[in-house]
Amino acid sequence: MLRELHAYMRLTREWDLRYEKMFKTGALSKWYSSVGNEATTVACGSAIEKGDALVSLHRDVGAILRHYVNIEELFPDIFPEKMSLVRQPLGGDSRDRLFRLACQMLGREHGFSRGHERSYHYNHMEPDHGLIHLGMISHLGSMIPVAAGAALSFQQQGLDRVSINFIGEGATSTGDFHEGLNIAAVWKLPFILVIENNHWAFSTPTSQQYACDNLASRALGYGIPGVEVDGNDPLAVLEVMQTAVKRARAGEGPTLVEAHLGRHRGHSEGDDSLNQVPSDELKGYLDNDPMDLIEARLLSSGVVSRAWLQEIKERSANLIMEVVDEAMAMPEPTPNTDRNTYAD
Amino acid sequence: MLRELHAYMRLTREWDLRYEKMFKTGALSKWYSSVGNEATTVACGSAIEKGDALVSLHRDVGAILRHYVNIEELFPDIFPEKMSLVRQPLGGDSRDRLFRLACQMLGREHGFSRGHERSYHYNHMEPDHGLIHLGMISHLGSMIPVAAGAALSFQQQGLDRVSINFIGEGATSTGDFHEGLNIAAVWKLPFILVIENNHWAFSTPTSQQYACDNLASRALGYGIPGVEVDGNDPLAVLEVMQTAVKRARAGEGPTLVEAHLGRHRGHSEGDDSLNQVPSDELKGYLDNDPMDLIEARLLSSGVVSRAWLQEIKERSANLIMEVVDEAMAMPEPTPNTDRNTYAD
Amino acid sequence: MPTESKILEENLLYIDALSLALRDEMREDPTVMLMGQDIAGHGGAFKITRDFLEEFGDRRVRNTPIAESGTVGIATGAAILGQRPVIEMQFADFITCGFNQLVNVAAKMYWRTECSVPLVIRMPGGGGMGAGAFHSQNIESWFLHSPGLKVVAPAFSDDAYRLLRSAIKDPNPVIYFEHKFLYRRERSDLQEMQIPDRIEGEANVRREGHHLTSISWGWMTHRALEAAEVMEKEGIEIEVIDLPVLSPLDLSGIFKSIEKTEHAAIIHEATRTAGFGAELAARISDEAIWNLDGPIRRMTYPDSPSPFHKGLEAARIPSVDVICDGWREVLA
Amino acid sequence: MPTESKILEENLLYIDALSLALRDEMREDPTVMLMGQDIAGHGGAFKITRDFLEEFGDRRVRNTPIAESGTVGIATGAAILGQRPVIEMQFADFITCGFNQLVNVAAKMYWRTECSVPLVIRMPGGGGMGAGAFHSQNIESWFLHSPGLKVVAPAFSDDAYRLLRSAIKDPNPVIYFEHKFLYRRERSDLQEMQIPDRIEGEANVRREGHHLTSISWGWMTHRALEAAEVMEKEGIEIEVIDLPVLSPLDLSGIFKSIEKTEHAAIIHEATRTAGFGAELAARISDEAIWNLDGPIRRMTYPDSPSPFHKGLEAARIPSVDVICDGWREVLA
Ligand SMILES: Cc1ncc(C[n+]2csc(CCOP(=O)(O)OP(=O)(O)O)c2C)c(N)n1
Ligand SMILES: Cc1ncc(C[n+]2csc(CCOP(=O)(O)OP(=O)(O)O)c2C)c(N)n1
Ligand SMILES: [Mg+2]
Ligand SMILES: [Mg+2]
Repeated sequence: MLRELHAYMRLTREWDLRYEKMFKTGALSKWYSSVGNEATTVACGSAIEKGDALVSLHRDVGAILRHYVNIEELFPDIFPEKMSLVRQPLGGDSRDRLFRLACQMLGREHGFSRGHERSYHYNHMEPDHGLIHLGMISHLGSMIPVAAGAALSFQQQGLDRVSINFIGEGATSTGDFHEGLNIAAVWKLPFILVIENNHWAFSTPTSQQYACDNLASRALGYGIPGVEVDGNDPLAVLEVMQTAVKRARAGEGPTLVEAHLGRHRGHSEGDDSLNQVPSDELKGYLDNDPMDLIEARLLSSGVVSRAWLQEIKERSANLIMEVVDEAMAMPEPTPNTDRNTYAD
Repeated sequence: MLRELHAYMRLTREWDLRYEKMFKTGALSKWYSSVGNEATTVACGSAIEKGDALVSLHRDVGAILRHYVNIEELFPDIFPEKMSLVRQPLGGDSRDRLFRLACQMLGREHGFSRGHERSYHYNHMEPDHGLIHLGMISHLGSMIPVAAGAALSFQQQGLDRVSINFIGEGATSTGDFHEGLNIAAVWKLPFILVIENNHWAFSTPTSQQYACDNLASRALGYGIPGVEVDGNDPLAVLEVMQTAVKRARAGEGPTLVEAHLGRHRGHSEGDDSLNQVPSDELKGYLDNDPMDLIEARLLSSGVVSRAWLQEIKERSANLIMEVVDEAMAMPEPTPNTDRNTYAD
Repeated sequence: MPTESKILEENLLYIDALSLALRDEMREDPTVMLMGQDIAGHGGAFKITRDFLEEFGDRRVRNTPIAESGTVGIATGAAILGQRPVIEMQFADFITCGFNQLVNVAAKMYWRTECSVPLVIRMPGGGGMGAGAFHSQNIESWFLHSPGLKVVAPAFSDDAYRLLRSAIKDPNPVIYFEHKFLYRRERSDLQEMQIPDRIEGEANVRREGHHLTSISWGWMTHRALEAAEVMEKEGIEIEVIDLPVLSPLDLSGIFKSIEKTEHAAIIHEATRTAGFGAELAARISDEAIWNLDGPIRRMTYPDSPSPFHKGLEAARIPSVDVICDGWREVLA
Repeated sequence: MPTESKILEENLLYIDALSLALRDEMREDPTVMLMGQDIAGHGGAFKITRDFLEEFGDRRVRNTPIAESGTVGIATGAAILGQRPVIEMQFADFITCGFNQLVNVAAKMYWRTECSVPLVIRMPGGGGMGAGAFHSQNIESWFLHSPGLKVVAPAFSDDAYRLLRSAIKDPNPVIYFEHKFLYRRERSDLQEMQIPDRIEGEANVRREGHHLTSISWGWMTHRALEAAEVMEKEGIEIEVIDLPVLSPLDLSGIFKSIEKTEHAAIIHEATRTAGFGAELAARISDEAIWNLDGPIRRMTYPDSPSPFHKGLEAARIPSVDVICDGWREVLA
C-alpha cells in the first residue's frame, strides 16, 4: 500500500518539478506548485472510487493523478505483480489522460478546456469510466457548495457515492465555507471537505486568518465529525478519509478533515511571498518533506531499494517530460475553435 | 435591578401590543413582533452605555427602548426614589425619542428615516449623548460585519467602547455570520453577537437550519467564548453580557452569546407561519413568557405589589398610545421632503 | 389563420400560473427539485408551492437554511450532475448574497467546461407595495450584463406559465423575474400550447399602433397598455411591445415596428443608469437610427433606492401620466 | 492662458501614482486605513502598498482574512463611525463575493439614513494578460447600475493619482477601477494640482478632431488614441474623449463634441450587453439625436467570459483595427 501511495506521490512531485522548471525558463507564465501537498492529496485520491466526485483546487494534482491514472499500466515493468491495491483504477487510457492534462496546463486545444481556461480550472467527465471531476474557479470557497451539490445529486439518485473537495486554510474564512458546510451537514450529504492547512495563505499566516486552535474544531458548530491529521503522513490521511467515506456512503453525512502540511514553495512560482515565512518555520517544513518521509519509511521497512526509488523517479520524470513535450507540439486554440457562451 | 429590567420589558411589551393591534385594524401594513424577546433584549440594552454602538434587528425594540429612554424620567411618580441603576441613562429627551420612534414605525416625516425606510431599518445618532444606533437592512447577516466595523472604529480611536449586535438563529446560516465573526475574532474587536434563538426562522425549525447541538459551540471555531443562556431570564442574560462587555472593553475580543427564547408570534403578524410550530412546543413557549416570569419573581420576592405591576402596565400602555396618536397626526413625507442618493 | 386551441385555464392568476408550471414540470420530470426558504411546509412566502411537500416529498421540495450563496452553489453542483433545481428566492433582492455563485460559477460554467447548468432561479421582484429598499428592487440589468445567464420577466399569466416550464427545460441557468405586483392582479387565459425546451428571444406586440413603438416588460407593460388607451383618445396610436424574454434578446420585431412608427420609447421600473433600457436604446440607435424621427426616450425609476413610504415610491415608478408625457415629447 | 505649474513627478508610472496617492492621503489624514489580502508585510499582490506597514503600522495597514463580504461590511461600519477605509480587492473580480455588502449596505446607507460612508474599494481590473475568466473582468456596469456608488476608471497616471485622493476624501463609497494592463505601461507627468474633496463628473478631450467623437475609459482610451493616429493618416480626425469618472456622469462635453462631429462611437473592454456603453448611447440617442449623422456604434468585448489563451483573448478585446473599422462604418 505504501509503495502504491509512494508511486503516485512521486509522479505528482515530478509533475510539479517539470512545470516549475518550465516556469523558470519562461515557457509558462504562472505556476502554483503542489510540492508538499502530495501525501494528503494522493491519500485523498486513494479513498475515492469510480462514480465518486472529485472537486479540486490549485494544489491537488496529486488527487487528480491518483484518480485519473493507473500506475501499474503506466509502468508495467516496475509493477509487474499485482499490488494489493487500495482502490480499483477507473479504467480508460491513463497515458492519454496524462497527455491531455499536460495540454490543459499549456493552454493547448487538446486540453480539457481547449485553451479556454487556465491550469486546474476545468471539468473532466468520462461517464463510461465513472470519472467525475470538477475543477476550481478562482474565487476561493466557491467550490464547496458546488461539491456539496454533487453530493446532493448522489443523494437524490439514491447512489452511495461521495463527493470530496479541498480547501486551503486561508479560504476557510469565506462565507461559502460556512454556508456550504452547514447545508451539507443539515442535509446529511455524502461530502468530505479536506482543509490543506499549509499555515499560509499567499503571504498571510494563520494568526491573521483565524483565532481558533484548530480548524477541525469548526466541525462541532456544524454537528459533524472534525479530524486533525498529519498531512505529511499518507497512511494517516488515508485512514481518516476511509472512515469519512464510509460514513458518507452510509448516509451519515459530511466530515471535515484538517490536514497539516508544510509550505514548501511561494504562493505561486516567482513571487517573493516565501519571504514572509520565518526561516526556521520554513526549515521545519522542508525537513518534513512528505516525499522524503515516505521514501525513508519504504527503505527502512525494506520493501524497496534505493535503486528502485531512483528508477521510479526517473521513469516518472521521463514520462512527464514525454507528455509535456507532446503537448507542447500540439496546436494552440484559434478563434475558430472558440466556444459558445450558452449550451444549446 | 429586577424592577428596572421589568419596567423596560413592560414598556417593550406594551409597545408591541399596540402595534399588533394597529396591524389588526389595518392601520399598519406589516409588523414583526418582539413579544417573547424582551428579557434578552432589555438585558442586552442594560449592558451597554453611552458611546457604545447598538446594532439591532427586527425583534430588538427592547434593547432600543432600554438604550434610548430613561424610565425614571418617563414615570417620575412611579420611580420616585433613585433605583440602584444597572447603567446610567444617556441623557437627552426620552419622550421625544419615543415619539420619533413611533413616527418611524408609521412612516412619518418625523421618523428617524423621514419615511424613507420601514420600521427598524434606520440609524439614529445623537453625538451629544453618545447615542450610536445602527438599524438593520433586510438582508439577514449583513449587519454582523457592519457592527464589527463599528467596533473597529472604537479600536482605531483607542476607545474602550463596545458594539453589540443581534442575530436570529436562522440568520446564523449566512456567510456574513462567519466572515464577520471570524474577522472580529482575529482582530480582537470589542464586539458581542447575541443570537436570539427562538427555534424558528419564519417557518423553518432549527433541525432544518443547523445540525449542531447548540450555536454557542460555533464560538470554538473562532477562538472566542461562546455562552448559552436562558433568554427568558433577564438577570442571567445581563450577567453573561456584563462579562462579555468587560472582556471587550479590556481588548480581549468578541463573545458569542446564544440566548434561548420562545416563539410567541407568527413570523410577522397576520401570516400563518405559527401553524408550523407543534402545539405542545408553542405551549411551552407561552407558558414561559418572560413577562410573566419576571412579574412572578417580583411578586414572590415582595418588592412590588400586584397593583404596582398593574399601574406600570397601564401607564406604559397609555404613554405609548399617546406617542402613537401624536405620531399618527404628524405629516407624511412628500416628494418635496425626498432625499438625495449621494452625500454632498 | 388562427387555429382553434383549447383553453386549459380561464382567467388564470399570474401567481397560480407559477404554481401550475412548477407542478406540471415536477410531475413530468423527476429530476426537477425545488429549493428555497420556507417553501416546504409553509409553501413559501407567497404560497406558490403550497401542498408541494405533500405531493413530491421532502427530497424534492427542500427548505434551505438562510444561505443564498450556498443554495445557488449546491444547486449548481446538482445541476451539473443531472438534477434540475429550481430555487425560489424569498425576494429577488436577496440574490445579491448569492451573486458570486450565480455570475461566476453557474453563468460561466458552460463556456468554461461544456458542462451545462440547467438551473432556474425564481425572483419575486418589483415594487408598488411600499415594501422598501430591500423588497422592491428590479435588478435584471446586473444579470443581463452577466454572459451565460438567460433572463425572463413575463407580464402575463400565460407567458409566465410557458416560460417557467421552458426555463426548467432549458440547459442554461435562467433568472426568472416574477413581479409581485402582478401576482394577484394579472389574469389571462391559458391556452393549450407547445412548451419549447429552450428559452428563445421574443418580443410580442400586445397592442398595435403606428405612431410610436413602446418597449417594456413585467408590470410596466400593463402601465404601457393603460397609457396607450389614454393616448388613443388623443388620436395617437402606440404600438406596445412586451419583452417577456430579455436574454436572449430578439429585436427583429422591434426594428420592424420602428420602421413603421419611426419613434421609440422604453419604459422600465428598474433604476435608470445602466438599466436594460439603455441596451435597447443603444441597439436601436446603432441598428435602426435611419428609421427614427425623434429621440429615444426612457421612462424609468430614478437612480435611488425604493422608499418605504408609498407616496414617495409612487412618485418614482413611471406612472401613466409620466409615460404619456414621455411619449408626447418623443412625438413632438 | 496656461498657468505654469510645477511638475511633481516626471513620467510617473500608473502603479506608482496609486502608491503615491495612498501614501499622501495616509500622511495627511490619520483616519485613512487600508484593508486587503496580503497588503501588509507583502505589500499586496501588485506591491502597491510596499513599505506601508513599516510607515503606518499594523492598525492602519491590515491584512484581512479571505473574506470580501466581511471586509466590505466591516469597512462600512468603520466608515460610518469616522474612519476612511480603503479596501484593496486582490483582483476586481473578487468583489462579487462582497457584492451584497456593497450594493445594499454601503451604497444605500446615505439615502436610507443620512449616514455617509466614505469608503474606497480599489479594483485591479481588466484583461490583456491571458489571466482567464476570473482575473480579467471589467465589471463597472454592475456598480453603475447600483445607485449610491461613485465609479471611476482612470486611464492616465495623473488622473489616477488625483482621483484616488479625491475618492478617499469623498463622503460616498467610490469604486475605483485601476487597470492592471496600465500598471507598468502608462506613464505621465504629475503636475502640482488641487485635490478636490469630491469626485465630480469629468470628460476630458485627449485628442481633438472634427469627424467623430470617440468615448472610452481605462485601457481603451489608449487604444482609441492609437487608432486615431491610424485614422489621421486617412485624413479622418477623431476626437478622443476619456471618461475618468463614470459616475457621476458629466456628458456636457460629449454633447458639445457631437455638435461638432455629428458622429459618435463608444469603446469598452467590458462585455457588450448592458455594458456602460449602452448607457452612453442611450443618453446620446435621447439628448443629442438631432445632432447625429450616423449610427452610434459600440466596440466592445463580446458577451463571453475571458479566455486564458492569449490569442482567444486578444480576438475579443477591441483592437486598433476593430476600432478603426467601427469608426469607418459610422462615418460611411
Ligand atoms: C474569493 C477570493 N479572494 C481572494 C483570492 C486571491 N487568492 C488566491 S489564492 C489566495 C491564498 C489562498 O490561501 P489558502 O486558502 O491557504 O491556499 P494555499 O494557496 O495556501 O494552498 C488568495 C488570497 C481568491 N482567489 N478568491
Ligand atoms: C439574506 C436573507 N435571506 C432571506 C431573508 C428573508 N427572511 C426574513 S426574516 C427570515 C427568517 C429569520 O429567522 P431568524 O433569523 O431565526 O429570526 P427570527 O425572525 O426568528 O427572529 C427570513 C428567511 C432575508 N431577510 N435575508
Ligand atoms: Mg494555505
Ligand atoms: Mg428565529
